[in-house]
Amino acid sequence: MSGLAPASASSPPPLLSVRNLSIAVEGAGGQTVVDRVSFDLGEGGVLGIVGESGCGKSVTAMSVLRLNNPALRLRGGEILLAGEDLLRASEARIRAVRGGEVGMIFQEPMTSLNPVLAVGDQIVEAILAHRPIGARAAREAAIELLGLVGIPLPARRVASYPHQLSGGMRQRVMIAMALSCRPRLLIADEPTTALDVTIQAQIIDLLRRLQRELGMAVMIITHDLGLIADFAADVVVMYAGKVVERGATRDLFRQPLHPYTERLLASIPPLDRDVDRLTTIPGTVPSARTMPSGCRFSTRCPLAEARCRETEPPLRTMPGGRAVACHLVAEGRAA
Amino acid sequence: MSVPAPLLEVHELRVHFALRATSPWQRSGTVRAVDGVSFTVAHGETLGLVGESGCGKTTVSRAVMRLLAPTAGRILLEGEDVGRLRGRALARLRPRFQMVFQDPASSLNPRMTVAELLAEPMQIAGRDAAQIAARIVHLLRVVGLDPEHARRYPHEFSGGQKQRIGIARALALEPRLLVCDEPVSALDVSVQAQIINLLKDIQAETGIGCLFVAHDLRVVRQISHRVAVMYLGEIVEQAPKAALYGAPRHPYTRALLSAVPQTREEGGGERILLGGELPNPLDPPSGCRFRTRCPIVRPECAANKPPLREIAPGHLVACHFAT
Amino acid sequence: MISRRRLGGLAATMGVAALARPGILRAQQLAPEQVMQVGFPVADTGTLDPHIAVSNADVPIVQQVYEGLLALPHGALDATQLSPGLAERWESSPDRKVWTFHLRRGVRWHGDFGEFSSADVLFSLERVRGTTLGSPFRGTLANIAKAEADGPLTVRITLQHADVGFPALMVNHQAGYVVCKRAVEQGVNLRSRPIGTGPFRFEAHRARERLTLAAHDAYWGGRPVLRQIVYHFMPDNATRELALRSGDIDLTALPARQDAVDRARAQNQIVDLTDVGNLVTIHINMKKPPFNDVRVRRALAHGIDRQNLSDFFGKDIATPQLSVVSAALGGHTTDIPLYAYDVDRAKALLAEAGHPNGFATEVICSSIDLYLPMMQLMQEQWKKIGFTMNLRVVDHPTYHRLIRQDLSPLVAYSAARYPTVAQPYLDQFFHSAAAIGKPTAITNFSHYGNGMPGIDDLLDKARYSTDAAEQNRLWAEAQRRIATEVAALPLYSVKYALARNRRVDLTFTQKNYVFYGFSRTSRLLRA
Amino acid sequence: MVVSRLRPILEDKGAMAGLGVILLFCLMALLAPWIAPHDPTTQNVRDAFQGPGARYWFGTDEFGRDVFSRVIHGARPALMIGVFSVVLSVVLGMPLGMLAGFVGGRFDTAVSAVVDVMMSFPSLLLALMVVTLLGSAPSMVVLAIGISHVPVFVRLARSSTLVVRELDFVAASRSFGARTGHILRRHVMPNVIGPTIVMATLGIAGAIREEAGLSFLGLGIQPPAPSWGNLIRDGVNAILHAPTLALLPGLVLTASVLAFNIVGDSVRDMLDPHDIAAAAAKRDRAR
Amino acid sequence: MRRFLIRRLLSAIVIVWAVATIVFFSMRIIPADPAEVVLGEHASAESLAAFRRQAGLDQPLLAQYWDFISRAVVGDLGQSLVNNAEIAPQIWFVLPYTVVLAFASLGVGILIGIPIGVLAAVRRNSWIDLASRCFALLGFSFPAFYLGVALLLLFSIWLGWFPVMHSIRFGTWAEHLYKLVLPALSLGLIQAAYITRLTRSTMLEELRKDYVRTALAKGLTMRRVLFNHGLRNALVPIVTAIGLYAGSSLGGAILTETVFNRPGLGKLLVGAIAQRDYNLIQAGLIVFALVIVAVNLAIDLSYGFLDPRVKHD
Repeated sequence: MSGLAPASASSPPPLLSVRNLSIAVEGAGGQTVVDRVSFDLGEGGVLGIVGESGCGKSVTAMSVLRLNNPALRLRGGEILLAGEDLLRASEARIRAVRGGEVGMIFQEPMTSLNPVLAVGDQIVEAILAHRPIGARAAREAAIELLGLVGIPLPARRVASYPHQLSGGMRQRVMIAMALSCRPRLLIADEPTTALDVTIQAQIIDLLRRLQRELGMAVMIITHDLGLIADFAADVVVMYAGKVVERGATRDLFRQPLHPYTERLLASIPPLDRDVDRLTTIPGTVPSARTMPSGCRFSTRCPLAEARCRETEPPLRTMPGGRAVACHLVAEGRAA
Repeated sequence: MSVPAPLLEVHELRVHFALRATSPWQRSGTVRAVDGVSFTVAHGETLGLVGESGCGKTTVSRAVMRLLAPTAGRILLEGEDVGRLRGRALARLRPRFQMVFQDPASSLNPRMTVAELLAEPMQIAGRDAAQIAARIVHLLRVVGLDPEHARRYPHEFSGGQKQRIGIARALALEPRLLVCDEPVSALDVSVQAQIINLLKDIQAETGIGCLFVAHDLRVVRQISHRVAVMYLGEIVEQAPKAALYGAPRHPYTRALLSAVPQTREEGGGERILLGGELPNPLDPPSGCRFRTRCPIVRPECAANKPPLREIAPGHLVACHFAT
Repeated sequence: MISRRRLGGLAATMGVAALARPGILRAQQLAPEQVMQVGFPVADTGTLDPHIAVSNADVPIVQQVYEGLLALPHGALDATQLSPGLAERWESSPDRKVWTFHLRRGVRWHGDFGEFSSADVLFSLERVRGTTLGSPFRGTLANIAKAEADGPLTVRITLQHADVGFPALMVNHQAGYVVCKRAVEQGVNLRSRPIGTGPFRFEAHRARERLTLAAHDAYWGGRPVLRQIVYHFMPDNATRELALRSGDIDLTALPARQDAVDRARAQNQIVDLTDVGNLVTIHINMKKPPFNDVRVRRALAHGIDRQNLSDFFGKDIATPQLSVVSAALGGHTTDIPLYAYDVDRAKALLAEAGHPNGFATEVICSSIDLYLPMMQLMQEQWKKIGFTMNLRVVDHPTYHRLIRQDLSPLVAYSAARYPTVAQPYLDQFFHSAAAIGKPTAITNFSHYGNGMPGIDDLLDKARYSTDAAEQNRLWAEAQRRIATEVAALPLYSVKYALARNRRVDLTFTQKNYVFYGFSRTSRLLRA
Repeated sequence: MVVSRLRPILEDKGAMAGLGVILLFCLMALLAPWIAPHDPTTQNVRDAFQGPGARYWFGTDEFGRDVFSRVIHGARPALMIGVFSVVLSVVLGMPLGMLAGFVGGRFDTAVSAVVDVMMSFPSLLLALMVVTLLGSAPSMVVLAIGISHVPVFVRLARSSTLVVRELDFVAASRSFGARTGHILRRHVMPNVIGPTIVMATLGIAGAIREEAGLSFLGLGIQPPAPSWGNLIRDGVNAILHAPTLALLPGLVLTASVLAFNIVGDSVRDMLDPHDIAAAAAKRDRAR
Repeated sequence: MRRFLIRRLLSAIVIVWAVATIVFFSMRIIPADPAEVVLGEHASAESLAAFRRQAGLDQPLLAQYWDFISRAVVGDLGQSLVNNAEIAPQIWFVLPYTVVLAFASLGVGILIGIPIGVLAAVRRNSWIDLASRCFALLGFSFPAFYLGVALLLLFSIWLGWFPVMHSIRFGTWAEHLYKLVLPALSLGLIQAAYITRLTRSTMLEELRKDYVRTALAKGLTMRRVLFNHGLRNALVPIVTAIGLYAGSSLGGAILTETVFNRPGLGKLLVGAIAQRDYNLIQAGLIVFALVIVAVNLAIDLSYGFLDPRVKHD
């Protein structure tokens, strides 16, 4: 694969650079869940990774902090954080990165918080793991953080347990925890999926505000295309473990190049008008058993040709910083 | 000629749950999950019931299906009060209303083959074996599956296919009312569209009435004729979908619609960000239940409960200030 | 044979001097702590009321606390050698119908119950004779016509029938114990809190753990050497054996098995084998088919291999017995039909009785060590003659209930009776009045004499006979009849094997009590 | 996940060994009269308390009976009581638990209360009481142990039912008009039976152990019939001079209990009773 | 909380009453009575009748029942039928022994079981995991009484390190502890097996949970994640199970007390059953029920401290 261009021409040199990341299920012949994934995220940028369930987006995100299930094994590639390869860093170093330079929030705020510890203690714990300050100061900092993420009465809420908080509040606590050491990068793995739409809007609003105020980079993983359109500057679309398309969000939504991206966008039911029939993508995401040899989308692609089923299209950089993995697009025959 | 009874008429439905403490640290009380909900579904019509989690929409669907006993109110199916029936009398009516569940992984018994799954309702209804076998083939075709699949087990199918099986099973008894409880929320977008299309096709073909419960406003718009919005156990607004989506009157509906992440050209109107969270259903606010989060709240909202009133033909709103 | 006639005279010549006199020891030869640790082979005591206590769990303790008017020799149930107890002397009218006892002065009851007097004796006699208490020894005193006091220190007892052996009943055993009238009147429950005059007084009882006796320093015979006797309840054989080895206890009872005796000896412990104790018999319900056929009963008798039994228990332990009156009792005879061990003869008898292929019967058996091993041996023996005895093993209390409901055709029973002559034993087991099912039932499991000829006539005649020779003749005749009819199968008598470490100096010979007793002078030596 | 389903080979070997041992014990029980070198009740008083040796592999007891033969015959009551008592507790407990879990309400409250009371008591104590009341014939021992284990199966069936009851396929079946009996049979039972089989296998182990405990206290199988428990009890009485009399039968007892436990464990891993719970948990998770 | 406690206390009373009633009536249908135990071979119909009269056993059943219940309510457990001793002091004497044994064996179980269980869960499929599973399997395959016998034989008889039986002389506390070692081990090792297995499986389950990932993502050390997060959560099911097993471990105590000839509630009860001492059996079972009800209540209350989720405010 050649010419890995920066995700956006205007952004500064990448803070995070994922190169040729490949991850497979442990054991010989284990299914490859992430296949040569590459993308960059600049300092202070917002990158969205989008795809349907099982496309490998979460695995990719988890790999940054090496938090994947041990049954998943790295097959190759590197993840550079400001030039340092996290995949090969020492245990101590990766611990320092976790919660230090890189913060992370997860999908389920209910289960992602320890149910038997007060939320304040969980934040304090994160602070103490990285900053050489006393317990008292850490507690002060925790209260401040809770205030920062918009939790009312933070001095009282600091002693609450997760179950005493609503879903939105819990996610705010998660965010406070992830921000406790002012990370340069925040990874948000489906941060609003478990939340109701009104709460979801609050959280995205909060993330957007914090990203601007703190000037940190955010990598947001979601299946919700709307969310990406709303929030991310750049977007990576994944399908069956591979990046199929990459580019600036505005461009990509205005003119999706890859047939998958295009169809995916089309299948979102519109909110502002009625359609008789929704656009669909026939079939289902291939499983390990049914993974086609050529383009992985070929089984469902309306434009697929014989070639698509035989050879895998490389991710080709297009003008304007876009990159697409499709034979037809490369030849200008699609989209 | 008298006006025919609507397919489904729900009147002042209430479902309350008693919470009993199981440890010394808990408290008990009554959750008013559904508190006075009324609506109708006509033959061949789809009513969308939307709301956020905990608003009671699923409870409504389960009460309509008589999987829960209503605390009060009437549920009339073609004029017969299924809310009060029990035992055999209820079983006799069962074939007329069927349900599609949210999670096909849980609603299909993993130990039964597709054929067994589809046969079960018909066996219970006492159909004979030959009839059942023929109908299984037919049903699989209707939902776009290969009759060959009848011998397989649910785990051999993808999520979308499982939901097709679920729909086929719900159709087995040729019901007149289909209650769908979040039938596509467990599915990926691309598959979701397939199922929505399928449901629409079936309705067009059979004229079945449908109560469609979901939290996804996009999906609800595309499948419903009319939409009711629930908040904390009550319906706050109910209208034909064009009216509801085009000119929502209740502040909650407006906020809900504006909170949906927008793609591309949709990105219109001003964002209304609701503060706070859903109140504890054990202890709902007085007066208007939405007042704690309402952007246009006024003191009288705490004192008086706004009635659900018709402000335009077929457009009902429960807000003092809606016009 | 006991010479009853000599008893009175002999007793008159005995005085305090007759008490065993301990050798004089220098102080350093005595152990500094005179506390006797006893490994008591039961789970717990039942009742410590001397007029109720019958079991091996109770009697050895009662015996340390209570006394009678006369005293048996220490460690022996020998009515021929009575010595003064609470009575200093005694005499009878020439017709042996009126007995006068002159009581000891200054005997103090345990605790604060004052001095012993004739009132206590009369009270005790009435207590046993009355029906309220339900003493099992009531029958023993049936011959008493009246008992009266002549001042605080004299008691006169008038009998209905002359009885030369009467003093043997007024001893520190069973009916003869004297209890404290005042204590009972003050509401002391003698079952759990015994008040006696003996050298040791009751101190404490931890149910199922231990019972402690302490020295009664005001004992009329002098201050006891042992300060305390602690009975640790240790029903488990191995535990006791181990405890004796480790020195945790000073003395205990061994299982009635030769190997236990041999091991104790090998461990340099003193083993005391008491004289013949209980006689083990199997009573046959003569009313139940097929046992109502005497040929069947005889076949069973021929099927008994007594050698096998004594092989099992060991030569030191089991002594084969041929008559239902054991060799240890006065009146025993072997001039009876003896059924030699003869499998063929037994089979022939069974065939004759219509069981050429043998037969099977369910027999109820107690699970305790006294019965279960023995019955297993008998089961094997009788299997050889074609009699299949299916054992239904039940726990001991259930056993007692079931056999009293006549539910088992064969009843194994191990017993000894006092006084050690044939009469009480024969009365309780073979008199028709004692037959199971009657209101007066005791332990006549064979129903012998009940609705069939028996030996009631002989027993009634012998009971108050003053002619010893005549008595013996009657008893012998009774044994002959029983043997001929095979109402019961006498098997063997067991000796009790007791063991102590060498520090224990009883100062007398342990002869035929079921368990060790202690005298005022018993002591512990320095190891 | 495919990986987690592939069990390490070592474990399968363990399960196979366990099965082998169980089979061995079954054979032992079936063929006892033919494979035992001596008659288990034949006495040879002069040979009492022989140590283990060529003639008597496990030595002899106080009657000179061959302990090895008695151990072999002891497999009969052990297996019989083990299996029958568990069958009894399953037959009584499973339907009751399913019904209580499914019907709920007062019936459930009542059943649960009784179960709680019974669970409060050590099952050995319950068995002890039953045997005391009814006697210690083998059938009564089966009854005693069986009854004392009923609560375990009631609870298991009830809790599995509570999980299954909430699953949508039960709701679906009810929406077709299915009656309780049909749902219990068709949907609940297949999901309850797996964990029940696991528990039953482990229950056999427990029942064998309990029978031995009862016999050890002298309240189980009564001599001269040999049972492992009363062999140990007899052995303990002779523990000073013939320790193998208690040790060897005890080892055999432990081996059989172990075998059932191993197999029970493997069955548990294979059936993984968590899958229902996992399915239920998954349902709550919106995508 | 007060309402809950009242409800629990009421149900405890009902449980104890039910136990007492069931035991009372069932004890009276058995085919043996204490009179025969006490009077034994000399029992005559007359003396049996007298004994029963004195013990009140000749009263109508309901009268006996009423007498028993009305006394029990005020804490009077009556007297032993066999030796007439007051029952309450007997139970008070043995109860501490059983409680101490239960706690000691639980201590052994926890001290061995939890660390091994945690270690096995962390090093899943390692040799230590394999060893822990072997230990667990062996542990609950060993009948407690047989383990007791084996320990006794090895440590007391062959090696002579520990005393063979319990209560010859009351000694110092050190001596008491010394005598406690073997009984506590023989019960404790078996409990350790249960706790090991339970800890391992709950830890495995907890370690799969999302909050562990969160804790790791915060940059915490593995040890902190294990103990502050994993084990803290795993304690809830572990404590529940320990409570559930409280009954059966007390059952193990029955046999252990018998094997080691150690005073205790279990041994008292077994003896009482053997002697058909109704009053003692009733009293013992009531106390047993009380102990277990108390344990369960304690465990319910402990949730409030172990698991903040059960507290609603």
